[in-house]
Amino acid sequence: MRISLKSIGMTVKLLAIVALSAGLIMSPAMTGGVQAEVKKLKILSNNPFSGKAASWGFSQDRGVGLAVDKVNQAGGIKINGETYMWEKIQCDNRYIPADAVSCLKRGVAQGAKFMCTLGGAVTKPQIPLINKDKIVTIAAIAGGADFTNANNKYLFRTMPSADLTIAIEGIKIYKKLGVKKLVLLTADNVLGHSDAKTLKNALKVNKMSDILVAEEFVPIDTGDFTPVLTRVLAKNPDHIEGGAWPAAGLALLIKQARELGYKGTFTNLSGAPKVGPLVKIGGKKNVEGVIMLRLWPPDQLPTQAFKDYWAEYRKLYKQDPGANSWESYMAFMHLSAAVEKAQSLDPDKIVAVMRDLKIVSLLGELQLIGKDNPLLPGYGINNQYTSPLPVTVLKDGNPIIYK
Amino acid sequence: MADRSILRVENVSKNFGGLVALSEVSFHIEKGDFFGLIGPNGAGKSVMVNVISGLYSPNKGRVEFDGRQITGLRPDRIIREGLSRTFQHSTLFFDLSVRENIMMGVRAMADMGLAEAILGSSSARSKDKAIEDRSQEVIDLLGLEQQAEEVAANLPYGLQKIVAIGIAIAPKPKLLILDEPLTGLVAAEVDQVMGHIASLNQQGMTIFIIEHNMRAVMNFCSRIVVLSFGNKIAEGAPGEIQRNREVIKSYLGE
Amino acid sequence: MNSRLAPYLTALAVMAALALVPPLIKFIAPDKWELTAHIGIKILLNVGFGLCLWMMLQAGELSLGQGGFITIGAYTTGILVAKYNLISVVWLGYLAGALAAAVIALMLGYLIVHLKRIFFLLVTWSFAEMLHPVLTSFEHPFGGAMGIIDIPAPEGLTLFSESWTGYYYLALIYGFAVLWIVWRIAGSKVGLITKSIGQNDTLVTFCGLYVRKYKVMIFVLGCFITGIGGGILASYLTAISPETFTFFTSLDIIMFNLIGGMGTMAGPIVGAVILSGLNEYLFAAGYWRMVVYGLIIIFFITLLPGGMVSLPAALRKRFTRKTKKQEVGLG
Amino acid sequence: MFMQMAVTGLVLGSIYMLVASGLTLIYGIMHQVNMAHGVFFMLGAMATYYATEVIGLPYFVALFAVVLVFPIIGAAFERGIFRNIRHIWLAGYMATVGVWMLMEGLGWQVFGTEQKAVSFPITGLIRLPGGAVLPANKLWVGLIAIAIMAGVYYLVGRTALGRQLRAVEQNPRAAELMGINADRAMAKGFALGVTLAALAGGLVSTLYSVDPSCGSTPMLKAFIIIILGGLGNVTGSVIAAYILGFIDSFGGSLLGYQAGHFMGFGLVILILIFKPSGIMGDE
Repeated sequence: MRISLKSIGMTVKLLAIVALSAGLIMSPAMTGGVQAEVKKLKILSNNPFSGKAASWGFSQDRGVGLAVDKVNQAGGIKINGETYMWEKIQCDNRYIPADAVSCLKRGVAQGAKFMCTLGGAVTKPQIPLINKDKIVTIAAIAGGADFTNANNKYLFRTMPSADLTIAIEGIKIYKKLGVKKLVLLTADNVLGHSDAKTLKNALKVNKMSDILVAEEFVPIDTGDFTPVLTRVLAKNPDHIEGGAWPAAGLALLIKQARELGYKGTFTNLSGAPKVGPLVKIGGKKNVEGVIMLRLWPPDQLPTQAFKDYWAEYRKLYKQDPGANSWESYMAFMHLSAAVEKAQSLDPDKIVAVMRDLKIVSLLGELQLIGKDNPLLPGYGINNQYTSPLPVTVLKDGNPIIYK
Repeated sequence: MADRSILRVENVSKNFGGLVALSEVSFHIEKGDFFGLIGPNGAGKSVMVNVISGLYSPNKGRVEFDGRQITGLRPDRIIREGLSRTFQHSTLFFDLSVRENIMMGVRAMADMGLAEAILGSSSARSKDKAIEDRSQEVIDLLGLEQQAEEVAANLPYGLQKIVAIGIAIAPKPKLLILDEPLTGLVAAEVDQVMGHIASLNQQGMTIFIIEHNMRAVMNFCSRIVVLSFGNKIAEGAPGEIQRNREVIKSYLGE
Repeated sequence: MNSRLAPYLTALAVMAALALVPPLIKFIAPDKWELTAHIGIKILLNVGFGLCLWMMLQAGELSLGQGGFITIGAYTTGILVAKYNLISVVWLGYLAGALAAAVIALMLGYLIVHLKRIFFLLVTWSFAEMLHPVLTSFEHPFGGAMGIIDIPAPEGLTLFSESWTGYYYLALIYGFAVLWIVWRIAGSKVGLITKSIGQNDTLVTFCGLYVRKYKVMIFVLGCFITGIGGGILASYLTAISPETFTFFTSLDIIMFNLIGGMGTMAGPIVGAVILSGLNEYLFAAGYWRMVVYGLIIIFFITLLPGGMVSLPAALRKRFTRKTKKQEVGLG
Repeated sequence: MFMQMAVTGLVLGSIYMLVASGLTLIYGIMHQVNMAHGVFFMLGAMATYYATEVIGLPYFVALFAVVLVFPIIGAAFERGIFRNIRHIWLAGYMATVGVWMLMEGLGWQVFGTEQKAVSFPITGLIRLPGGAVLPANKLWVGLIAIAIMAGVYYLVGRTALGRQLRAVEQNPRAAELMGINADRAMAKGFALGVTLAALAGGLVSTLYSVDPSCGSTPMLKAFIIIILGGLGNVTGSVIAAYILGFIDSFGGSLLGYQAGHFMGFGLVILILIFKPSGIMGDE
């Protein structure tokens, strides 16, 4: 084998370049982190900041951000006489499960002991790591006992699970509307599939299984639903449950169904889409009468604290807050209070305190339920936040309280 | 057939759509010949070479090489039968050195497997050595020692033509087909290239040359075939061809 | 020094230096170790992917489907070792993943190898895109939209007190194994044939070589190696889903070559180091990531088409030109 | 149901045709696969949104403004980035990817993550025989798409600009010898393609929603179409657009969404393997 002197030189140079670049890349990892006047508690915001789910991600991130600022402005929290300030670090998971795992690994690597995240699809693969590294997590997930159970001690659910929304409120609404032919048309992701499971279970328990005439799953970035609507409308449904959509998806779904002559009713029990874009994109007339959960009408906010929060959010971001912004705000306030009460950074102690701690927040008393609760089968652990759950209906482009 | 012919072209026709490029052309080349193929532009000379070397398959007719029918074979298989060709526009691996260019022609290249290349087994080393030895032989033969490590693109045009011939003769072919090897060369380079070709012929290699340069063809070839508009219009020794009225007519027009 | 051994010794030295990184960082800055390991793992795996593509690029064609082959490797491993527990040894799962990628690459490669340039790019891209609906549609065996979770770490990785170190060394071995294989091929006669095909495949045919065979061979080998990397990634991430490796994964692998430079083997390595390092930092930047990416691509395409490895030469040229101008000005 | 599927297929086909037209034109003239197509679609949609919903212009005036402004934007991109590198196919491809990433990234910064809507001025529902219905806005967008396509045919086939573009397409060097400035002709071609993309964005986005990534799905469809139709073959892409429209409509209605998606790409691979020149290509 013949190797010229030139090629040896090349190889040496090549490897030198590699070594140098590797050093450069890794150097930031090795510098910094010496200044320790104020101790930091880091919470990782592992959320989608781009892509179709970005509006959910920002909503959650901003909710936590407002809470972090609030706690810090009040002087942080004191543990054993030392002051800690919260710091939120962001990581864009693009609503992709593997990216979310990557983000969590990055967060752990950066010293985050707390996390907020959203979406069953992206949370599920993180669970083994959350349990292993004992990351106290507040997450907006709809899925039921798959997430909240005695094995997942560190995972707290900020939003009402599908067991509360679909299985209880949903069935009530269907009964009230007198639904005879129900179609589930939801996103082809984990949230959609888990909603479908919960819905079918709930229908079975209530002996209503025969009303479900079709279930369809389409990708979350679908723009034209006409083909799939043609398929389901052939079954003459009188009610469509659009489960896991952000505003634009739900709006297009409703608009195009109306365009195809659908006269029945709509519910959206788990997506909590923003009303503004929903009305804008769907058209005021089309979205009239859509029933949704977790949304508060801006003029019917129950407490002064919530009104203040709403006003502050509007001032900062020029738009109304989404449901998971105040849900995560409240959950973080609770988490922060628990850390201070535990007087320890030991995750096990913190979560133990969290389960019993009750605080008053935006919507009144906030607490955790789940254990021995007949409504939440199989949870066996108090890791589900509860607060009043509004049912709203769109009237003239505005949400008002249903019933 | 126990004749001395190495290449037999029998009734070969080739159409492109409605265009007839070759019609019923037959000729044969004998071992050791210095055979020429001439004809005006568009006569179908290059098509003929491409049919023989398997780039095109003929619509009709057959090509036999060294007693074996080769029509319909893949080009690389035909080459491995012992037939080499060069291309009209000096075609080389321009970013490779002269030595690497010539190595590419060596027959043993085809035997290298991926695994032995990675592991560098003893069989791979012996094949490597065979390839390197043969390419050195060719370089010596063509007098390219000085330029052996130079990148082909940097060579003067005449030398590029010689390197192309080097690639073609590296596998020790029985028949070497040269498609217009003299195009674009100045007089001194023509002599140099033709000198190499003639000496290859003297060493026993059968040469089949397609050329425009009449002087070179008439000087060196032992037999010549003339094509015009896809038809064979004459065949014979240079002297006969020069006197042939059909040929003169087709070249000069009427 | 024996000239044959020199490159090996250099490589070994660099490898040893990189192998010393974990204890070193754990000693100086233990709290930074996880982040360093995470970035190091990504870089080393990406070096492997980049080199595989570079090897194919030598034959003249550019695949925009490498993300698809990572997916195949990862999914095969995941399905076999996690979802159905058909294979109890994770290492064999990696091998199975690589074989699956190679078999699919063989079938696809045989069909598409006659396509050139943009057509080859588009067909490999379409292939990778087609995987997505397939994976999403079938709960069995692909796990549907949810994908596959709880993919275990390979045996032996438990020897290390924490998995970061284990994966770091695994990725280190992978990266250098790929480097070794690609380097061996590039220096061999097969490498010469590959390079020649990239320059003039007709002439290669008329050297008596069956171009299709070599192109498919390189494509299959590249995908085999990429498939192993997919398996390792599946273990490392512990969960994979149809969206895990996207068009952007494939694009990144091209960009390693683009940013580093395609001319030499150093190109994809440098590119992978820079871009995957940068990528990890840009995660935190969130939505600025796309802007930075776009600017990087445009910068390299328009101002430094030879990639990072051509930077010294480009600077030298710039510098000398300037001094010459000055001389003229002075004269 | 059959009628409805056929109508949906026709509407989708017209929309796809419009989205693909700019892409196929740019490939036809510059032999450049324009990965930034979706971004120009998005910019067109955003421009229309700002002109109508923020400034308050009537919709068609806004569209007209798009037609006036985007040739300049297209020409600027051509001059600034693509002109010097267009002879290297990979550089051209990657540069368009760069523009795509850059502009979409900036889009998220500037426009935010909230989806927006532009409403089409004509509303209502048209009932067709066979129980099928067709929203008036889709009908009009489809008709405008066909009119624009006719315009493109006229422009390329019958005008001086078209002759220049065709000459440059066939042989840029020969075109130069004939006194055509190939650079300028290509800039015009690129500007035309960008304008068509933006126009498609302004029209099609009224049916759906507007956000910084709203161009990616249409672009994916456009790519399938131009490959099926044969790269650069305008007539082929028109036919391919309707084929894909029917695949999505019938496939989506009968087999479900993912099946349609799979079939689209499957067809692309088959076409590329067995007939790379596309359904209308010769050879």
